[in-house]
Amino acid sequence: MSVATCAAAIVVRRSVPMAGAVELVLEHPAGAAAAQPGQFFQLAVNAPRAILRRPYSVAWIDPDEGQIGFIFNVVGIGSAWLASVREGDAIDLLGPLGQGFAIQAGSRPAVCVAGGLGVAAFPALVSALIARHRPVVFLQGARTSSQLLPAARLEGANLRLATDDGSAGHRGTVLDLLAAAPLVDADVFACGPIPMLCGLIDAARRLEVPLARIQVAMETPMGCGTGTCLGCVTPRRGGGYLLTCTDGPCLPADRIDWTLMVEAVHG
Amino acid sequence: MSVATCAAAIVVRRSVPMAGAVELVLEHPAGAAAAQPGQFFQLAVNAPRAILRRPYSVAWIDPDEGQIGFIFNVVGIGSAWLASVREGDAIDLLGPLGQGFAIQAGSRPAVCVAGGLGVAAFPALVSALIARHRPVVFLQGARTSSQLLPAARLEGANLRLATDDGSAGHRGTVLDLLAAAPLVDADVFACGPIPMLCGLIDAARRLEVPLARIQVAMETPMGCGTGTCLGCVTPRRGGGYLLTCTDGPCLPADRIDWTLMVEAVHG
Amino acid sequence: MADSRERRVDLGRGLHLHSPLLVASGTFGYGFDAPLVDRRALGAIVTKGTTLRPRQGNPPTRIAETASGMLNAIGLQNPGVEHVARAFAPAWAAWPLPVIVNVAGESIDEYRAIARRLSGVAGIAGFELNISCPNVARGLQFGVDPRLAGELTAAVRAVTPLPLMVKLTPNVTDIVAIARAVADAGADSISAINTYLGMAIDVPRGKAVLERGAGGLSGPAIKPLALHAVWQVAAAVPIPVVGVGGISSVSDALEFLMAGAAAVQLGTINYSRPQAAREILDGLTAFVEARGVDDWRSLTIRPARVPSHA
Amino acid sequence: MADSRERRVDLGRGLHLHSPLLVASGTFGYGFDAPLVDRRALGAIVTKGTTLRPRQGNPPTRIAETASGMLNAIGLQNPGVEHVARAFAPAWAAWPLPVIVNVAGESIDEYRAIARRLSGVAGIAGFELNISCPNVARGLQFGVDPRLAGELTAAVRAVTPLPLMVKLTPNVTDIVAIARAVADAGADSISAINTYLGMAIDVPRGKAVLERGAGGLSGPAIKPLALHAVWQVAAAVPIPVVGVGGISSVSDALEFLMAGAAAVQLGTINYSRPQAAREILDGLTAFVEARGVDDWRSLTIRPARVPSHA
Ligand SMILES: Cc1cc2nc3c(=O)[nH]c(=O)nc-3n(C[C@H](O)[C@H](O)[C@H](O)COP(=O)(O)OP(=O)(O)OC[C@H]3O[C@@H](n4cnc5c(N)ncnc54)[C@H](O)[C@@H]3O)c2cc1C
Ligand SMILES: Cc1cc2nc3c(=O)[nH]c(=O)nc-3n(C[C@H](O)[C@H](O)[C@H](O)COP(=O)(O)OP(=O)(O)OC[C@H]3O[C@@H](n4cnc5c(N)ncnc54)[C@H](O)[C@@H]3O)c2cc1C
Ligand SMILES: Cc1cc2nc3c(=O)[nH]c(=O)nc-3n(C[C@H](O)[C@H](O)[C@H](O)COP(=O)(O)O)c2cc1C
Ligand SMILES: Cc1cc2nc3c(=O)[nH]c(=O)nc-3n(C[C@H](O)[C@H](O)[C@H](O)COP(=O)(O)O)c2cc1C
Ligand code: FES
Ligand code: FES
Repeated sequence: MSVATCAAAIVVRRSVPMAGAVELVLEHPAGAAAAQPGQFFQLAVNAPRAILRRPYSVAWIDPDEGQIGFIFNVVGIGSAWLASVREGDAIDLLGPLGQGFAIQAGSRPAVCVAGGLGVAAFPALVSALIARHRPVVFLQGARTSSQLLPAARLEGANLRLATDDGSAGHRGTVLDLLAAAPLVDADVFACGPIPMLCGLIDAARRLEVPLARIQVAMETPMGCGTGTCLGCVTPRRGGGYLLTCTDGPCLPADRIDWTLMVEAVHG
Repeated sequence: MSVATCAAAIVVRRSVPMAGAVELVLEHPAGAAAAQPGQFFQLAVNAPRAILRRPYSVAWIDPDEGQIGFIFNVVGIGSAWLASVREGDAIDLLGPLGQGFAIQAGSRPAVCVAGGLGVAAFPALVSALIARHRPVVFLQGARTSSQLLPAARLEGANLRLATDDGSAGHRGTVLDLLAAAPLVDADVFACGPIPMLCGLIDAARRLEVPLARIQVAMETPMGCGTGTCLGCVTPRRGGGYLLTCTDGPCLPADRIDWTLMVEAVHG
Repeated sequence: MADSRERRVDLGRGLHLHSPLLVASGTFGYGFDAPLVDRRALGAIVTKGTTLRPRQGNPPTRIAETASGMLNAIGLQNPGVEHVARAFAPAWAAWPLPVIVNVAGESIDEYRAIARRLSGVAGIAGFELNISCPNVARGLQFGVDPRLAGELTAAVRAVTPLPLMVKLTPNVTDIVAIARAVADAGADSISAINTYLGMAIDVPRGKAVLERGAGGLSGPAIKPLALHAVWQVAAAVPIPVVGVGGISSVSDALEFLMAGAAAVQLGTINYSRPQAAREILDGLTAFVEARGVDDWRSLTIRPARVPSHA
Repeated sequence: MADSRERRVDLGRGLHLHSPLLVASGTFGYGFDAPLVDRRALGAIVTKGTTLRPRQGNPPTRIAETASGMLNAIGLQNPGVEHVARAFAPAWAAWPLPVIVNVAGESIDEYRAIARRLSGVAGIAGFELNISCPNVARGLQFGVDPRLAGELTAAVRAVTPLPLMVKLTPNVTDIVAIARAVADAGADSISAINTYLGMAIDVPRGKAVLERGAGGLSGPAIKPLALHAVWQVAAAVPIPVVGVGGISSVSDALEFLMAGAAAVQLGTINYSRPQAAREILDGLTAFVEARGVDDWRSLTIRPARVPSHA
């Protein structure tokens, strides 16, 4: 938090990393120096009628070049505005914010579970894990092959794919890949739609993987991103709520009340 | 009105005709075919928080090329957005709307009186007058010479200038130029700030120029531009109000209650 | 458009609309302007507020834009009921589209006289009572007091056989109490809501932007407030509720229908996007057909109590 | 900033601020977060609403964005007065910036107990009573009934010597009546306004976006409504009025000061533009210095009656 800054950053590159997604590369030395994998930035959007910033995970971090990247899809007015930004334009960023993924010491293998755009949170994490010589099994799921983040963006990871239409890897969801993954004695990192996270938790319970070893990157609507509005809560195991923006977004799965989580989303 | 259309038009050229102003050239065959000098279009602005269109006089009309031009300055969020538009972008236009300048038959000389950005309404009118072989004396006033619309844009007119700082033409206001102008047996066309229009009316009364021969292009905030919101009224001589958007914007000066006009602005 | 007979909107007393979209009072004049709005997308037109005698309205400035909204203080400029009856109604009689006259007055007698004058006149399909007007005798708005609102509604009900829609003001502590009062007094339907009292100051000039000082706020800014009002009212009265306030998209219109509205009115959006009515009707139609719903009412997600904000 | 002693804001009972900018309750926590907001630009901090016992707040979803606005139904999540007194107040005591505790309760006794507990505790500069809370006994909000609002104010006044600001809800027919009641009951100042009741529906899911159903609308969308409320209240009461509602620019703040506000609170804008407080104070200072005005109050363009909207 204390290293968070609020500043305008120039878009040095805009590209389409996979179907339906946009990647923005921003010139942001301070952010690149401070950001950790799993942290997020609050991006100001100049869209008509929008007043709140939009939270986005830092997809990757390049301290040497002083650049950071974001990967997102268009789901509404803010992301539509971000997708319309051109190279050379400036975006006002607030961050880095929140708790990133905690990488324990040791050599335990890591299993990453990414559904849909959840994959956007992982390139930075994979680089960090590989740098620590941790074996990484990466389970990525998408609707169809063209919507998968290219393997080159997850270099060093043992990539296993699932697509709803079977156009790449296993035909089915990323959850189907869990059975064959070395979950049991691994650190697990997950980001994706709530139903995917819930499926992961169920599987972990069946396989007796301690939830404390699973970290999930939560996505909830956010007002401030800094802990003042109390708008971003995730139900806490044992009662009360966690602030997704400051306690998270990356949270050990055992701190979350998954029953209430499901209600909040599907109730 | 009946020929008004609502359609997106491509910006084919963006330029700065004079200091502090922007000119947009739009590809708009239907508008170019239908528009008359003095009419206006309602331009949709995609500025954050803006919901109403912004009214702009058509500066010039080129039916052959199917293009129309607008000249404006930045005074708020809508014009700031319009000024940020780039060539190739599209703008949603509604128009042409309202009553343009009425050009009586005959060979009477025409005197045009333009203050500040009011000059934006004139290039189209001057072309139409010249085409009808009418002698045109054009009085243009601005703060300083760099803010004057270049003479080339008013070709064929006998141009007389006034600037507050004396950097071009007479040092003073455009009203000072009235004394030497052939007002008495001319058709007068005026557009500019209300105080300038009021000054013109006073002068006309002194010089006994019938107000019926003076047409003013009024600018009031507008909601719809088509006569439904009743938000754009100009006080009518003899009581009640005129709708600037449908009775005007170009109105014979004798139809306006200038006393109330002054109150509405300075009261 | 798909079979619209199945999806007719019933606003009571025989007022059936083939589309759930109306144009809101003051945003469509008397139906003769705004040629770019596709009338086939409309179920009915609601006219500008009409008074017993002609009114010139307020001096300028009458409107101001605010964040996602618009303030207005038009002052009920209108030609008066006599002109409406003679000059407009005959034309309306030839239209396929029902025209509902929005009625405004400063006393119960005025409202009653207007309703009497227009009842039975060909081309008048019904009335919308604008009860946001100050009652000169009682010195407060009809619409803020359940008893006054009920009296006014009953008085007009007594003099006309035509469908009677009563339009609520949202500037009250308890809009449900007003809604119940007008429903009990014989309204056939309720439209909610009229504008919210607001103001803007021209800082450089150091005075209110609007010559009248205050004005009514409309547009997308008020949509969440209007939706909440409709949600509450629709749960409380047995008559159809017509939702109005900031609707500018298909999704906005669906929110109101889901909240329990039988139909919606488009207002400020008509100024900036004349094509909105057509786009919204097509979107609504596609939505219900995708769901296989054969009636707009079945979109409602009521009943459900909304706990008040804490 | 230029000589701010001359331009101090006096909120009564010795509460003097060196800046006319406060941060609004619920948008600055308890002053420990939001490090990017320049505190030197602030005259005071108003804390999150604090209750007698800790509250966990409402289940998600708690917030939703609307056109130029934001809906929230946080449910007064807070650690309770005891924690505030023990864990926060000591830190506040060391700050140059006065901290005003926003107080919420469900009965007069609760409000009184909170005020008693914090009065005399070092670090507590005053109270802001949030009277938009439901009174469990009477089943309606304190803030919508002049008598209830007056009783509550008098009861708290009786147990504390600290400056007492009462925050009005705008969801009433006649905010002036409430304002007069709390002023007569001994409030030192009034803040206006709290959020407007609103709602949003998630169309694809067919349910309210907020788990609570309804929520409070804040942000630029409500500015014209808040400004009108302040304009009316400032004309009606002899005590200072603090304007709050949708302020996001220098010009917005100037509108409220011109409308008669003695100071203003920045709320939702703090979320998106932490630098706003500094920019706005610098802008206000430049404005008054250009005018050679030596006191914020002299910006007011009151007195002037606003005729009600017709
Ligand atoms: C910590 C964090 C990190 C995120 N990282 C990424 C990322 O790397 N890439 C990416 O594509 N998306 C990411 N998201 C989701 C992203 O913030 C939302 O998609 C975005 O805010 C939607 O804004 P919008 O204006 O386009 O949509 P809106 O018009 O605001 O809403 C459109 C839809 O998106 C939903 N939505 C709105 N805000 C959020 C939110 N904060 N989280 C989830 N759903 C939301 C709304 O409920 C609505 O259904 C992240 C969210 C969080 C909280
Ligand atoms: C028929 C007509 C033709 C016009 N033609 C031109 C033109 O050719 N070139 C040009 O530069 N301007 C023209 N104007 C003025 C132009 O419409 C306004 O400057 C513009 O709408 C301001 O929008 P904004 O969002 O930038 O300013 P806003 O943020 O909306 O307002 C900024 C300031 O401009 C004032 N303003 C707002 N709307 C109008 C308005 N419609 N007329 C006058 N002042 C307004 C406001 O009171 C405010 O003081 C014309 C206006 C009318 C009515
Ligand atoms: C310029 C203008 C004039 C209006 N005139 C009337 C009127 O005469 N009678 C009435 O009942 N409502 C009137 N209204 C209110 C609208 O009918 C509608 O209730 C309100 O604008 C909210 O809807 P909207 O946000 O879609 O515009 C007027 C609104 C506007 C913007
Ligand atoms: C997320 C959120 C939480 C709030 N919590 C409180 C509160 O606890 N007590 C209170 O009196 N007002 C609360 N408010 C209202 C604000 O203090 C303020 O009155 C309102 O937001 C209008 O100002 P704004 O438009 O500048 O935000 C809250 C507002 C928001 C957005
Ligand atoms: S987003 Fe405001 S507290 Fe988390
Ligand atoms: S701008 Fe709406 S009537 Fe003229």
